Amino acid sequence: MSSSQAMDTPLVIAGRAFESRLIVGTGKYRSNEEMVRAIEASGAEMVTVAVRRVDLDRTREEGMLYHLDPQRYFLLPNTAGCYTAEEAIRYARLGRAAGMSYWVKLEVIGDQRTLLPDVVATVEAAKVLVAEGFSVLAYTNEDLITALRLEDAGCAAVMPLASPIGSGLGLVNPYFVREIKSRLTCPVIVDAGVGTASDACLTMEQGVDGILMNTALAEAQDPVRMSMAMRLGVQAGRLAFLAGRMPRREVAVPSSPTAGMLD
Amino acid sequence: MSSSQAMDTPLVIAGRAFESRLIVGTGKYRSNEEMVRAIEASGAEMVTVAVRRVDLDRTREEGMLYHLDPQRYFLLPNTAGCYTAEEAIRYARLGRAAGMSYWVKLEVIGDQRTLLPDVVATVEAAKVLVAEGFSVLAYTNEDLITALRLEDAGCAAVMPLASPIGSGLGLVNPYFVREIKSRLTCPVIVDAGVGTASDACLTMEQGVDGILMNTALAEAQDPVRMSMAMRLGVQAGRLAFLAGRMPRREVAVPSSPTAGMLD
Amino acid sequence: MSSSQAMDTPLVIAGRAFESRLIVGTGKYRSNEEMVRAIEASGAEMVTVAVRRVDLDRTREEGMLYHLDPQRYFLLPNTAGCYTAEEAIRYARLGRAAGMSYWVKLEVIGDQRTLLPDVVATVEAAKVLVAEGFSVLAYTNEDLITALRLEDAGCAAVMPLASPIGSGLGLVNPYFVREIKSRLTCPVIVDAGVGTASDACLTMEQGVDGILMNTALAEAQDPVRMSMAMRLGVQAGRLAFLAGRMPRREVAVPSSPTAGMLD
Amino acid sequence: MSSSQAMDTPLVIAGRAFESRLIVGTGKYRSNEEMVRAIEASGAEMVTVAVRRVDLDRTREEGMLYHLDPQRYFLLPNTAGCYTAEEAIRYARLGRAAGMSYWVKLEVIGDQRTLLPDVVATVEAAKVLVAEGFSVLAYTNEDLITALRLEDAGCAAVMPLASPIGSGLGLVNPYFVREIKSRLTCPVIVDAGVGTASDACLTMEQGVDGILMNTALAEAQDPVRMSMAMRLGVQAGRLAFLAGRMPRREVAVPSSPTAGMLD
Amino acid sequence: MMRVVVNGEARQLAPGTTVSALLAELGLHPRLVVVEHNREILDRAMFEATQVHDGDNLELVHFVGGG
Amino acid sequence: MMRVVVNGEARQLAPGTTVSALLAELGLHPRLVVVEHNREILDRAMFEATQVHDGDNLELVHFVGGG
Amino acid sequence: MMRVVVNGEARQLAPGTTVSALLAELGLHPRLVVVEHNREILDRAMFEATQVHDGDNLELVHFVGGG
Amino acid sequence: MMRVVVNGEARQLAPGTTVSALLAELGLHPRLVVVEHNREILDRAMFEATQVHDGDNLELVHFVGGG
Repeated sequence: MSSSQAMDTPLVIAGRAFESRLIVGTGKYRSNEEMVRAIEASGAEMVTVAVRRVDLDRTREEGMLYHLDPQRYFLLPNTAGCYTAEEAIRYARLGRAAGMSYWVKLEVIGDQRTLLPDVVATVEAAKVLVAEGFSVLAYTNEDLITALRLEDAGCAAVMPLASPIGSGLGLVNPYFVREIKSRLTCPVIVDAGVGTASDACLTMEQGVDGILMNTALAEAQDPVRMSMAMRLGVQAGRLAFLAGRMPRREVAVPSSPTAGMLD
Repeated sequence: MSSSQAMDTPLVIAGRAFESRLIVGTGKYRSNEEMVRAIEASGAEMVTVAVRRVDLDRTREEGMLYHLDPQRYFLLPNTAGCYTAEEAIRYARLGRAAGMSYWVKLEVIGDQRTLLPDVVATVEAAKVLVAEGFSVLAYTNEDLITALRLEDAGCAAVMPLASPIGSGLGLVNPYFVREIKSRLTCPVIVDAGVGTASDACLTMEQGVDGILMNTALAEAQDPVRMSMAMRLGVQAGRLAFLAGRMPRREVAVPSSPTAGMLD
Repeated sequence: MSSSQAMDTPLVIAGRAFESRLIVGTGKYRSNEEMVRAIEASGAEMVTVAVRRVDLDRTREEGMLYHLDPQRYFLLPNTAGCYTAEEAIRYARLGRAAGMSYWVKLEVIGDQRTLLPDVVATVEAAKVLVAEGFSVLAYTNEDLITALRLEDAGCAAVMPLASPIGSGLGLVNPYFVREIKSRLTCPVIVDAGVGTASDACLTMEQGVDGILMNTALAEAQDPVRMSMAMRLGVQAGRLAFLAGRMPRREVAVPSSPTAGMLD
Repeated sequence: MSSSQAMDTPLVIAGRAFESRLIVGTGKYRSNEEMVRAIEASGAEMVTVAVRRVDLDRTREEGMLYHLDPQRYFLLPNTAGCYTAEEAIRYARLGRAAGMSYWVKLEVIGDQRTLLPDVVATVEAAKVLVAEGFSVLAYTNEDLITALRLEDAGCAAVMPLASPIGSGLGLVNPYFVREIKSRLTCPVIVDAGVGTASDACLTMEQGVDGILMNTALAEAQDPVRMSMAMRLGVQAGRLAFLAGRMPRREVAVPSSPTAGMLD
Repeated sequence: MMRVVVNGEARQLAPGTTVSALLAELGLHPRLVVVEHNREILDRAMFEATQVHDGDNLELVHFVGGG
Repeated sequence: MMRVVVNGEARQLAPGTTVSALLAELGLHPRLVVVEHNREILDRAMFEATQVHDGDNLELVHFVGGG
Repeated sequence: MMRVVVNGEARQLAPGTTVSALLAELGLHPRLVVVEHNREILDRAMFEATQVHDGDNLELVHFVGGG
Repeated sequence: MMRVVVNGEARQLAPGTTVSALLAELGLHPRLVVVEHNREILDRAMFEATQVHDGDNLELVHFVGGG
């Protein structure tokens, strides 16, 4: 992919540079082997993990560190499943202890059915964690005002959703995502809702800095192929954004010369 | 791109195999140099050319064969600008004489403003050219009935439009294109209307065999970058189609385990 | 509805004026009683009927003329189910004999799965029927070239589809329908594919002269309510087209004065 | 319209019943005469007004009460232009004094370019105003969590946007608006962003209780016609929602019997 | 008896049966039926006068619900 | 003379001027105006009785077109 | 014996058991587990030295697959 | 001199001019041009041997950029 990456700059978050603009999750795969191959195919350098109790009745194999080499992949602990700022802060600290890094994907959920974020609690938790020295990548909705507050709170990246977590509905509101990108200076990563490669491509064409996804890969019929598709789709959308698309027009324009026709 | 192509099979048209599913035109570039670099970046193996009078007053540099090496690129002459079957047949024969190949991109235009095909004349011309031994790749609209007739006429590929030539409106009618693909056995190449990489990706996700484009590359602000974007977008869409996307759902589903939370 | 109709002109087809721009079919209702009430609610003045063999084993109640008063509704016989020009011409003549009118909704189907029209056979049949003095309302696809030929053939109205018959997918290709309307002088009626009131409204906003529908009413859970909805939706779309909509813009504009705020 | 209204129930907000589900603003009309005729045509019973300083240099004609009869129209003062909870509360009180009603359309803007709401300040102001006995109709974004909090705060109606104020982009996120409606028990009125009749129709088809608009009427080329179009579009969408639409399907289904064809 | 085909089904008719008689026998009101007699549409005014002959093909059609 | 601020503009008023008098002087009908007197909304019934004092801040507002 | 709660389940431990001993007993590698001891995250360096007391609450967590 | 039409323009040619000579005169490389001689495509091998006659119509075409 060198040639295509040569046409782009790295994604820099909190001073750390990534060649890949695709961040992937590690949940819901049919097997750990499939997960590992899919993540390899995705080209992702940063992968998210959850913090949970050790299952004292099951074999050790469930732990992520048995499957993903932290030397190769930058592990980003999340606070998925937390419904209050306090809870999210607690999980962020545990993630830091487990991963030895100060990075966290902050999620504070406000509703169980939609898994939409509680933006008030998210801003509150972000302030505390930033004060503790965390690099906070904050999952949020498409609200510009909240996005601006998360940036003011010192988040390393703001991550609006494309559509609800695990829905696969794609980028429902390109206007708001574009607006957020145009108004923030920190990286904007679209998190959640992407369902297939064209969703990823279209999302990157809005000018955002990257995409975080999980279900679209894990639930594809062939996760490895889909991971490669997403890797290419993200690059394609990024380059198309940088290239600057042709104008849309409702009148046709010939591609071949109209002059020089025979009698 | 080897790894991604390893996940796909070649595109075979009239017994000839192509690694790339992207076919590009050579019109409307700002300069021949830019055209050559863009085509290289696109990874295309087949490029379309038009047949026109030599301009007796201008330098020889205008001829395509000065710029594109027929050893490297398979040149596909088109009949762009023809409004009758007879005219298209005449251009097809001239193209064959110029290119020493029996392949032709058949276009019979029915209306100057929209450049939509005259499907009746297209079928008529296709029959004559097939009888003369041509491998006919026929530009047509999204009409299934016409597509079936073009296949019956012996066309090597049927090429429905995504939207009007040079419009950049993208894939307006995915249903009909998908239906055409599901009903024909010959390759289905979407020709015309793609405007940006996500259009190409979405189009390939419908299961079609390839895409032919020109304006989206030539009129991009940076044609070379856009060509790479389209190359990746076509591969991404193809692999996503082969991978089988996750289901769409309006209810969210967590990516992290709901079990194992702390008290 | 007088006030809203006062804002519009009648729909004139073949010299006959209709207050309502909604034409409805009579097929697939759960009962004839429901059909009659739905048609009343729709406000339609013209209704389509099919020509079929009398079922010699069943009661006479199946005949439409037992249910719809030809004095109140203008009956438009169709040639649904015909796959050749000859067959369609035969049904058109039978319809004329049954209905004592020279009007026919011409349909020549080209494919059983999609019920898409055979546009070549449709044009051929239209010429014959026009020569016999029929007022031909021709069902066709979204192809402009075909639409122009149907007008040249002397059709009283050209009726492009919104999407396949009975699909309820709505107006898939607004560009082509708008283009057809802008290029033809005879009335353009969108026939088939409308699924709900917003589809009808959006379709009329393209500037077409009317809509013909059946399944969206007969298959609604409450056909009578849906018929009223469609009647209003068609009027709404028509008036919105005549009124001229506001421009779309991606920047917000306040509705209340920015001046006169308190200190 | 009686027949169509007979098919629906009234919209009840804070115990007050309205026949019309369309609420309109009074801003940005080319003339007060045009405004009055447009509002009449819209059938609206509730109209919004802004609270501003009397212009001591201009004639009294600018005051709304000179143009709209409070006996005929229920005037809903808004807090447009307010950027803090305090400011909005102050305007709400002034509006109550001016209008002698305890109803207010609460808006607390968070950003000047997008006019998106500050949902935190909106919830805060809503609590204060509800405690003072106001019936609060709160403008908000498409966030379910915020909508639930506004209902908990005691709002009489929650009013998510379709798209930014004055944008005319229509209903960008039907999923979230549908979700809000399904989760709240108080009336849900979509406020802002509707551009044309089909937008209004589509919005009502999501099941919401009503729509509030201003720019789409005032900025239409013919506001009176557009007001009638919106009135009909809102009714059409409402009835279509109540009627229950046919299923969408990608395979065609004939509207005429396949049996009884001639030999 | 004559053998004719009515709406695709073979039927026996008494010699000399007219179209009117056939319709009456079938319980069909002439106003509501169109008769195609050996591929020719038969004018209603001719129902009385027209005799059905052995081997004739008759199609009796009318309007049914359709879109 | 007193110096007051009305709708953001400095004005001179004769000592003892009431709110009613001020509205009359401005040609404003009391029914159609809301008066905020030093940040307090003034009941219409009090317009007559309320005197404006030096340094007072008055906001005179009404309904205008808005969405 | 002491009664403690580990990952929400009551357990009996011998008096004087250290965190290291507990992990060993549970077959858990110290590098791969984070220990929250009575709501305080315990530094790995302290596993040896830290004794579990009667009534203590311990949470043993690690990374699992998540998005 | 002969009057011929080349690519739509009238030209004068010396009697006996061959197609090869014409191409040379126009500075066109035979490999890169297709010649349609009175509506018949002329094989390259025949350029030498083919004479242009008075009133002939010649089209000299090649590939240009197109989509």
